[in-house]
Amino acid sequence: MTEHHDRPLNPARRRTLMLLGAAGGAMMAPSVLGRSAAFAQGAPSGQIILGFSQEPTVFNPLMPHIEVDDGIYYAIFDPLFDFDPDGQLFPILVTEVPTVANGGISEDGLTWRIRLKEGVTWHDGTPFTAADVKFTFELPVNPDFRSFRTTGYALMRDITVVSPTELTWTMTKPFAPLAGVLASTFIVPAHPFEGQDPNAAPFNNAPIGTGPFKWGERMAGDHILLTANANYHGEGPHLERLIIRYIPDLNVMYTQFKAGDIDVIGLQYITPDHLTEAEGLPGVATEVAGTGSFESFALNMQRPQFKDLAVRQALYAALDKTSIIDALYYGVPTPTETYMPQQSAFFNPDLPPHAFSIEKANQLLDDAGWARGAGGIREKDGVRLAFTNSTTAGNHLREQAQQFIQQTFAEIGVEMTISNLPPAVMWGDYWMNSEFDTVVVGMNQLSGADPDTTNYHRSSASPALGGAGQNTLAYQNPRVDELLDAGAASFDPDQRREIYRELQAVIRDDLPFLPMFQYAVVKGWKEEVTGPAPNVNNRIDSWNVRDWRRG
Amino acid sequence: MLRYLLSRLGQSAILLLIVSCVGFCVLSLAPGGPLSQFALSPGMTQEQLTRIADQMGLNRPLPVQYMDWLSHLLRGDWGVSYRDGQPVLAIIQRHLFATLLLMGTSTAIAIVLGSAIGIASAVRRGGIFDHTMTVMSMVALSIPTFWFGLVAIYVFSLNLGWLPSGGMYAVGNGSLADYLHHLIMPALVLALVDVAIWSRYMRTSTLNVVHQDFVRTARAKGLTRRRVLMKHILGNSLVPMITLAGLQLPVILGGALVTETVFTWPGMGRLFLDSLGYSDYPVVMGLLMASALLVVVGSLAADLIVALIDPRIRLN
Amino acid sequence: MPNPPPPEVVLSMKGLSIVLPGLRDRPHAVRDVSLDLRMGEILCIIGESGSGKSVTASAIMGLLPDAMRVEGGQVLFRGTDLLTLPEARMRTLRGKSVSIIFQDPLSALNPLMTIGAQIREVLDAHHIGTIEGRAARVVEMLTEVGLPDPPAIQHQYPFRLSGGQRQRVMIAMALALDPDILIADEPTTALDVTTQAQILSLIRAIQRRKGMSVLFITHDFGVVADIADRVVVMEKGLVVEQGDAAQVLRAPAHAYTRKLIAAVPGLRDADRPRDTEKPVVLEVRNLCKTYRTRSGFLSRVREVRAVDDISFTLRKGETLGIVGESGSGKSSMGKVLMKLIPADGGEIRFQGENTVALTEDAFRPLRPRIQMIFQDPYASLNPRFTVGQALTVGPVAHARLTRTAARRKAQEVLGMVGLDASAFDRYPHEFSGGQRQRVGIARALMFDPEVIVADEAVSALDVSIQAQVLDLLNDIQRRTRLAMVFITHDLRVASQICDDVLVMHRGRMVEYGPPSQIFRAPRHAYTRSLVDAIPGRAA
Amino acid sequence: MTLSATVPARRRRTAPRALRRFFGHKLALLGLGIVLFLTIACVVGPYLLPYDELYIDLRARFAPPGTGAHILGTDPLGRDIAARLFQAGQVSMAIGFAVMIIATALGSVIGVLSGYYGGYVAAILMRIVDAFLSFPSVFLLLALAAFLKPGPAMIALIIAATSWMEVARIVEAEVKSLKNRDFVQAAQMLGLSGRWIMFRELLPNAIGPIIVAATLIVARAILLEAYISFLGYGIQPPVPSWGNMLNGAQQYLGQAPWLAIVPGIAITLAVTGFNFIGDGLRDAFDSRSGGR
Repeated sequence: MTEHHDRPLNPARRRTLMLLGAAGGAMMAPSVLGRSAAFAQGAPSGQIILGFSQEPTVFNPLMPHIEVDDGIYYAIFDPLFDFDPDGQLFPILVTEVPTVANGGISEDGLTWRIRLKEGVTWHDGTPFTAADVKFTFELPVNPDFRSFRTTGYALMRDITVVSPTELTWTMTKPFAPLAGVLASTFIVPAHPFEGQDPNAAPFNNAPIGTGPFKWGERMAGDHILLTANANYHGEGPHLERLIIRYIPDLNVMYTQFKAGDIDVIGLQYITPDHLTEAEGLPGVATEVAGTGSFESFALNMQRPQFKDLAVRQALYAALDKTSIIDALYYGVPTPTETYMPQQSAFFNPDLPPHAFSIEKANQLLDDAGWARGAGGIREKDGVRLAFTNSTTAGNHLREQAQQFIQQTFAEIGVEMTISNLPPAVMWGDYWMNSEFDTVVVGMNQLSGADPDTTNYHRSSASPALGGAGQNTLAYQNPRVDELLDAGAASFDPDQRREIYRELQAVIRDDLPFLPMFQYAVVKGWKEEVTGPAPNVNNRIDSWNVRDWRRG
Repeated sequence: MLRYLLSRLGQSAILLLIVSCVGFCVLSLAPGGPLSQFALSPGMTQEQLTRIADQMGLNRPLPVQYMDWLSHLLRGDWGVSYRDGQPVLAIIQRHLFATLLLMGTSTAIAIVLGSAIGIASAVRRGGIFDHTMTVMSMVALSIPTFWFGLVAIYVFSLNLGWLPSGGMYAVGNGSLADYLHHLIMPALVLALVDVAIWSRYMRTSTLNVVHQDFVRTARAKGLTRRRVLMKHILGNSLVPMITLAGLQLPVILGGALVTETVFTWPGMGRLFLDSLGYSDYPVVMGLLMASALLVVVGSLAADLIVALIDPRIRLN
Repeated sequence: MPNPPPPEVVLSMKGLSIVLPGLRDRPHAVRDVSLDLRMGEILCIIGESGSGKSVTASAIMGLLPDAMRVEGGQVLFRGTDLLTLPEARMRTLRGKSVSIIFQDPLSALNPLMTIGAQIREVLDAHHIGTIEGRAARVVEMLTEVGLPDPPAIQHQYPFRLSGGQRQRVMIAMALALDPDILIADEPTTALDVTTQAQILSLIRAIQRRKGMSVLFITHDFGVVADIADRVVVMEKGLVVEQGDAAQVLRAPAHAYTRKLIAAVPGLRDADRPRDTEKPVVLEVRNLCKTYRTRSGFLSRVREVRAVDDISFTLRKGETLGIVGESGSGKSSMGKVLMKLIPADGGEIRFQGENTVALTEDAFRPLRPRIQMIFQDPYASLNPRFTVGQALTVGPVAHARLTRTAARRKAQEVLGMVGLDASAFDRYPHEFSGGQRQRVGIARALMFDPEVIVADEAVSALDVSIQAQVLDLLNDIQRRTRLAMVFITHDLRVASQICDDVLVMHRGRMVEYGPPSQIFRAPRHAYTRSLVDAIPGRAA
Repeated sequence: MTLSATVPARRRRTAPRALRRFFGHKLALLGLGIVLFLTIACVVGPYLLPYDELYIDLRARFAPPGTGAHILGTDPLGRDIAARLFQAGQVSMAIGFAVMIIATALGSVIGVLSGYYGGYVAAILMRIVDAFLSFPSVFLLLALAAFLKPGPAMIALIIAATSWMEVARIVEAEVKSLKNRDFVQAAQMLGLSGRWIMFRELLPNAIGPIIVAATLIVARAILLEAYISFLGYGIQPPVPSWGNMLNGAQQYLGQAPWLAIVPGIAITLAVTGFNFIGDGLRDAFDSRSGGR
């Protein structure tokens, strides 16, 4: 693959590492980067209870699933290779990560070859071979299979098992993001699916992997118990048991963490308003870590109000980001001007900075001819600057931000009504078919560390406009389309960096969404636990659970 | 008796059919759907969502979906969860156990304590005890359960550290003592309301009985007050309570939902909340049917018990 | 008044006063009541409702309601003042030395216990005998009160027994320990006349056999005449007269006693004078009504023939009495006539129409022509309507009268039934029972009907009031020439007012004829048993 | 033979008498006092306070009670809690009353129809009641709330949809027993229409139990609104209700306990008040309680 280049640690990452050091004390993070042999392989001992505020329910990683399910996959399965916190790929099931340089990928990007580790076995003792990898690549495009996604797999042709440890295939077109896709593809065994409906195979509820932990038992609605895989092919695991508890309410989850009932507070983490208190808890380590998600005030570009760039600029100027971040979010997240995480090599640091100014906002609207009408609400050509704003009901901090934004918008003659919805309604047709006016949403638009966002920003990706994808803002810009096409076809890191930096600049000028901040979350674990480490390139922090240990 | 049972079963079947039909329509016609949870996943497309929906049969006409669901149900197949592919019946059975454990404990506390308070209040109507209990039960009925639960956790788990803040058992422990340890707080919080309700009803029911002639007869026989109370008043005032208990079942289930959320108790209420949040129709429908079934069975059982106790009803 | 208590006095009440709680029409339930119950006698306390006779009985048992308080006096039982006895000591006397039976034997028995168990409880409570001995005693007692098949019936629940049987159970229970005193608080008031006669003779027989003392409370001088050795007359909490029963009946000293005795309807067996050719207003042919009840949706239908092939003719200005015991179908008969419940077969010819065949809408215009007076003066008036509203709502709804005309008419009718015009704006609860029944009659008269069906119209009233209302009905009938169907269980009342009497038994008509025939020469055995059972006939 | 019509009342169930009993009931008076106090406070309160309930001032966040003019402190957005509490009270109590009116009206009509007509009408109507009853009310609430936009009016409708059944049952039972009372037959004898008998004769006589149920429905509705908010389906911000104030306060239990204590007390007070009133009314209408 591609991103083999030196670059300085960016400030955010330095902060991450410092915090990590503070938490881990003198011991320092064990093997944050790949498979360090610094720790002798002792017998697994002890257990860790990891709390999630959502319930993992899908155990076949190729079926539709959500973020939290990944938390289980990392324990049970292995991908071929994965991203480390720096965005570098490191091998897991392969002997080396395929790149153009090492010949794993042909110059034109059309032919791929991987070599697998020897002596790896599935949890049930069956040997792991290239046939399993082939099966894993082919299952998602099986028309009878309820597959999570086909992106990337659909471009693969002639997947050939050269030997039990070697696999080759060709691509119908060059597709640089494939490495990112593969890094989040967990390899499943072929043999449990023989003669089974892949949608209903027993495997789906009792998964078998090559990962550091074996499936133990599941008490639906409460917890999942995983046990150490003594025959793990890499280093680890160091724990006898890993228990994943489901605690549906963030507040309750924090309370239980505080009470010592859970050892590591996982997905959805500690809410920022508890940060100060959590930092003061005895025997507990906390850490603020950036994530790949960013919060934005997303606009439905099909609405007449938002077709005028001046309106979008004025709304952005009237968005008091600093107050929201510092006061409501306790300074935990970092302000941003783009969708790209600041830790990414593709991040554009030169975007024009946002400045909160009611005067400027009013000026922009006055100049564009939006005059104040009835009730002080601006209007132009019969279009009132009034709209609804939605988000998932029950997210307290976001609801506070909404109400704050509502007040500042009112100051520039904009009427915003809050209309929040339960998640199942919010993210259904309402979101996918662009039935909303505006939405406050946190999204991660990257798959892994790859910068491609075709699915979110290309005109052809808007379902409301008849396309396929997640461009639910119905954003259309021909220059964006060009840049996305060029970026996906290029394997040259420098070229790609330029393309994606320009893309960010175009979008920043266009403001189809008002970028607010890059998410940072407050992670917490008991001091006697070591191992948990943030990784902005992964959706969830059990990515290195094989390294976790107790004491 | 058999005829009576058959007729009751017939009526119950119709009732369940109405419940299922209404429930199915409300669920399916609502916006959103089981697939919306995947919408924010990186790389997900509407096309892909449509494909999955087709594979799951979600794009078929509503009556077809309903008849399909119903015909499976009639064959004893409650379907599988959209979320984790588990058979709905198995999921419900597991959660039912947790709910029944919690409800059973708190209801037992409520029946014993509530009946005792109710009778004591009624026998000394207007006394200090009666007034105190009236005020206390009214206040207990007025405190939102979740609020009370949160305060209890704050005090007993966080400040005093006596009791676990949630869950049904410590994973890997699961001994009886461990279950009890986890059960105490949620059961007591839930029982607070139940005791209040039961003591009020019991008081009313007992007041209806103490003024009846046969109580006078019993005293005229020279029985002690205690014997009159235990033998004549208690039995007769419990009869309407049994019917009430049957009717109370959905209320208790609803109350358990909130308590289960606060104490992360893996019961039916929590399951319902989660399944509703994910639009997991088979499970939501299964829960609706299960709770309607519980209600039906509850009221039937109550009627049968009343019939067993009360000869007037038994022989009609 | 009382001489020093003779030695044979078992119970002596001296100056008993009991305070009524709250603001009532009088401060005392009973005041300064003194009486003696002698060994082996039946002493009757007689009085109308509210005279304090039941309170007196409760005071002896120490079972006064919590709200009532004894203000003064003594109740001496074999020299001990029961009023000052601690509860624990009093308890040992209840059931063993002093027993009581109540008016309503159904509500007085615990519905959830078998009758045998309830009788045995008395023995258990006083620790009498062995377990087997108690079981045998239960059967013995059931035999003694004349219940059929005692070994089997002891396992029955109260609701399975008839009213008379239940009262026998109560008696068995009260007598299980051979008490010295039996208090009977209106024990026959809720029973049919034939049953009443049986229970009275049972009490009398047992009393004689055991030589115990009975304090018998009643409102019926007929009963007094049948059973009492001595009598105490109470009015509004005071004893107004007491003495030997025969003497009080023959020569009552107090005006109130005289009034009570005078009001007792005697059995008149003479026919009322009648003109032969009065026009027929109501003709009933082969009328039938069957109740079908089923307990569930598939269970077998049970049929009760409440009205079974009844025919009669009612002429203008005449009164037909329908008499029978409870369950004879007489009330169903009244309701079928009024079309309050549908008939199953037969004809009711009224105003030239067969009303059985009419729909409710078609019958509605005829309703004003046939009106009804109900039994319970409390239940038959809507407590939320003033008397004026109750009277005028019908004529106004039928658009027969304007509001003002209806008001005028109502005041006129109120005068006719002997009520003040000011009654118009008052609510029913402001009236006494007798006055309310007058309102009920006034309501029926608002339309100037041709026929009035009076369903037990005087049964719920005290005897002195009963007489007044009967007079009123007679008077109105004389003035307006209306025809009346008079339904009653009381043969004496029927004999006072009827031109013809129809005797019903289990839905069937067993006898139909003028009073002279029915009361003097009954043809049917059932009629004869009814006539024989009338209390006070012996006197 | 004119009898004077002045003999005093001997019995029963009449409005003035019930009212007298009610006013003799200490708890009921206390309840009435509480409810009146809260109502007046919520109506008048906003005019007395210098703050708007929606005005956000981030500099004044988490002010404890008694800070300056913030007598009850401020919330996480620096809004005055007292102002919000009173506005929320208007919303919560309005929901309570709206639910009461809708549920009582609907329940009464269904109850009186099925009680009066009996037979198939009753069988159908009461099966519907049973069907509604066999959805646990919180289930039904959430299922509906998930699909309807939860404004105050909608919340009221949704809660009413789960509250009317009890009234229907009470009225049905009451009407069934009243139907056999003689005064109903008397009305029929007079030739009055079914509608008249149902709504003019029967319903007014069932008013006692209906009023009792109605007060308890108000109490329950206020609680249910809080439950819906707790479970995340409540009234939209920024409109305050006691339920969503309490819900938003959960996470600050340690840091700013007054956020939860203030609305918690308000809910408990209001619900207790209505419960006391209901209890008092129950005693007042209960003919037995007067003794005889």
